[in-house]
Amino acid sequence: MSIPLTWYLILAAALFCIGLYGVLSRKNAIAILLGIELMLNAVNINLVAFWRYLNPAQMAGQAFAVIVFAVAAAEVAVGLALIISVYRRRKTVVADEIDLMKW
Amino acid sequence: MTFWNNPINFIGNWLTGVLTSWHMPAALATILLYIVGIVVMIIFAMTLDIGLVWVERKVVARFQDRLGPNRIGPFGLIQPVADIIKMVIKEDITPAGADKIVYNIAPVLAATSVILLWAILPLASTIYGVDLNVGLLYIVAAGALGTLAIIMAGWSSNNKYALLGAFRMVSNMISYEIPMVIILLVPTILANTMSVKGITQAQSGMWFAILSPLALLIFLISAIAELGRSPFDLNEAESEIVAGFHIEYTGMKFGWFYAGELLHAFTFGGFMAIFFFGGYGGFFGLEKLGFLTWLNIPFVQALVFIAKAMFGYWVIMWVKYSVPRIRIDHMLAFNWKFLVPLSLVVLVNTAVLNKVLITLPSWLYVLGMFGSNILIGWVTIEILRAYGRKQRKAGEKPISPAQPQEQVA
Amino acid sequence: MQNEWLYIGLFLVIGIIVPVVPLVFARLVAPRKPNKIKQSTYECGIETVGDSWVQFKAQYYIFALVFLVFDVESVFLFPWALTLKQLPLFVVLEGILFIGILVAGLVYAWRKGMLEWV
Amino acid sequence: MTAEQIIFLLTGVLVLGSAFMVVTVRNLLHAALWLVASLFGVAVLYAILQANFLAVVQVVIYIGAIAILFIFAVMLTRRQLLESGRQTRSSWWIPALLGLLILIGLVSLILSVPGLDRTASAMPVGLDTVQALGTALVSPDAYVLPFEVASVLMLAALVGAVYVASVDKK
Repeated sequence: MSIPLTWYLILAAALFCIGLYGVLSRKNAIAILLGIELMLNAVNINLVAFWRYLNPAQMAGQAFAVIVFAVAAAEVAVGLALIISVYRRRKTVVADEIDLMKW
Repeated sequence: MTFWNNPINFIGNWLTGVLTSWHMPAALATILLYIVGIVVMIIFAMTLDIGLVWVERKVVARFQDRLGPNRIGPFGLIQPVADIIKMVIKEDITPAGADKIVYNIAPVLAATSVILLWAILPLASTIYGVDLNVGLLYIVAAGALGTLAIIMAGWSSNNKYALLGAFRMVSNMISYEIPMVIILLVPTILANTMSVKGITQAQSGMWFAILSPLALLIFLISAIAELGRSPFDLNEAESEIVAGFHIEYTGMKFGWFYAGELLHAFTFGGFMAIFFFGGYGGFFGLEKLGFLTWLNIPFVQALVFIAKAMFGYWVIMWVKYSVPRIRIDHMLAFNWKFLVPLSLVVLVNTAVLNKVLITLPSWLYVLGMFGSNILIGWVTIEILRAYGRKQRKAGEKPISPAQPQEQVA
Repeated sequence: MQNEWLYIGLFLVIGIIVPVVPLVFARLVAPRKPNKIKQSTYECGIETVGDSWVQFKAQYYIFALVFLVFDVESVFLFPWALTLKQLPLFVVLEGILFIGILVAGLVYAWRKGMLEWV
Repeated sequence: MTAEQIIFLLTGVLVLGSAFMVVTVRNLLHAALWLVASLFGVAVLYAILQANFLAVVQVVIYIGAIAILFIFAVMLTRRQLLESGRQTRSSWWIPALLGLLILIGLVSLILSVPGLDRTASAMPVGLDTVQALGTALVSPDAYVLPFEVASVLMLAALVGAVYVASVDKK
């Protein structure tokens, strides 16, 4: 185990920022969800790295990573369902044009 | 330790000795050793794959009352070699408008996803690649790569039949992955491990096929569906979508889809043997008898394993060439409304009974597990029978000509 | 790093190389005379009509959705299954509660008619 | 530099490079496939970290399920895809700048905290991480509540998604 913990943290930070850029810059709603997946993975890398480097016998990091998996899956399922539903009614997946809630 | 009771370690130690005598660093020697082992394993798998082409063609010929390949070599044994030469020297056509990179990656990924399974396949107690403590999920993960390969192939071909075939195949594979994953929990609970080798060893006294015959049945069905073989071969329904996701592939690229499918079928036969028939072992304790100790020799175990895997492969072929294709709505309904609930019932039954009965004498434990499975099977059949009766009764109602029937699709 | 993952990593690399080698070889020896007819989309000899993006049933997506939820849940049952032997009976009941919630979702989708192929 | 560090760096390049492609390529299906590559790299990281269960689950759930769902969704909404116009907003440089600033802030924060440049100690002998994770997920004094709540969350997601995506019967 010759890799310093900082390497993982910096990698995760970079992944998070790339994901953030994707979320903020993309027009297509599906592409925005792709960016969110990257951000969730960055969080998971941190959780698992801290689990391994602090106390491997204490499973908190892995347990929370598992919960993040569930959250990611739920987010994708509902998010994509919403996008498809909107697409069917309005024939668009551009996030800016989805303004049903705008008053 | 001799060559006969631990060949891999024997050769490994010898090679390490040779390499370190050449002043090679130990780490590099280990990696080189791994590579040699992997290459041998993959070459074995590929040779087997070539053999499977012949077996498949011969067996289907017998099922259909034909002779099968019989011209090239004795019994047509050289036929697969001729097939390979033909595929390699055929012109490779890339359809216009194809997404070239994705189109070329797909067949490689399809083959790799199957080859990867061999990393954890224990051929004998001392002949195996690696004993992963998450072996069962590793199998599912490799299957996920295969699913991805199919969707890539279908999408990149720029052909509506290919895309439709890929969609059907993927919805088939992902649907039947659920009962497969759920039923893989049954050997996990019974053996209390996810390692493939551990599951094999846990069956040295009693096969899981006897402890949970229903799990075996569900595993077989979902394995066939996962392979996309008949009766679940809607992906290639010739009369509707010509050949499915690999319609545009020619030459060796098609060859990899074909070879991958055959090796996949055999490997699933092998996994069926491992999870339910004791893999390379499972002689019910007979191997402890004095005159039967030769059953513990790794090469005998490997032969036993291959024989069991071939049996599983043969069952899959038998089903393939006997049962007609079913409709996609039937296929999905069968999975979600029958297999998934049934596998959940089997899982709960196993979890509870394994906890409750484990303290009893072993013959009572086996009887309880087997009996409960038979009971569940009987109840399921009764429910199906009642449902069928209801359906028939509904169908028997006289149709009055005045009332136009609704369009039956 | 454990050696087992190193082994699987090497297996992956070689497992990619092995299928690539015949493809490269075929590229070298096989004839290559592409023409327009040969490269056109194959539909049993009939000219292609429209583009290859045919309309899909949204039903495919619904099944993928149900699959996703079930896949995640059943994968989470594996760590649970490994603890059954060591821990008392109520752990089994926890698992059954987990499965029960899963079944509720299936029943909902079933009653809603989402499992029908319309 | 040890072999392990080289493997880590290669994986890091794979993860970040693929992630960069995810947010920049125009073809959404390619973006989804790059996401698969990136997530596979993350699985390799988990393997290096000896989190066997998570490494495999990452492939099963992300590549086997979530990526497939993305690809299905891309295909169902593909008309948008054919319009090969700009896929990014006109003011894409604002998020880029924001991302860069956050990255610089995070990295300087990570480098300033003492003790984070440690290397990992050896794994405790005889610890089966999968079994330990299972025990943690079911024992009442650990994470049984999050475990069951995750199940409820998935149920809610299923019900909600099925309701939203269901075809209107007109």
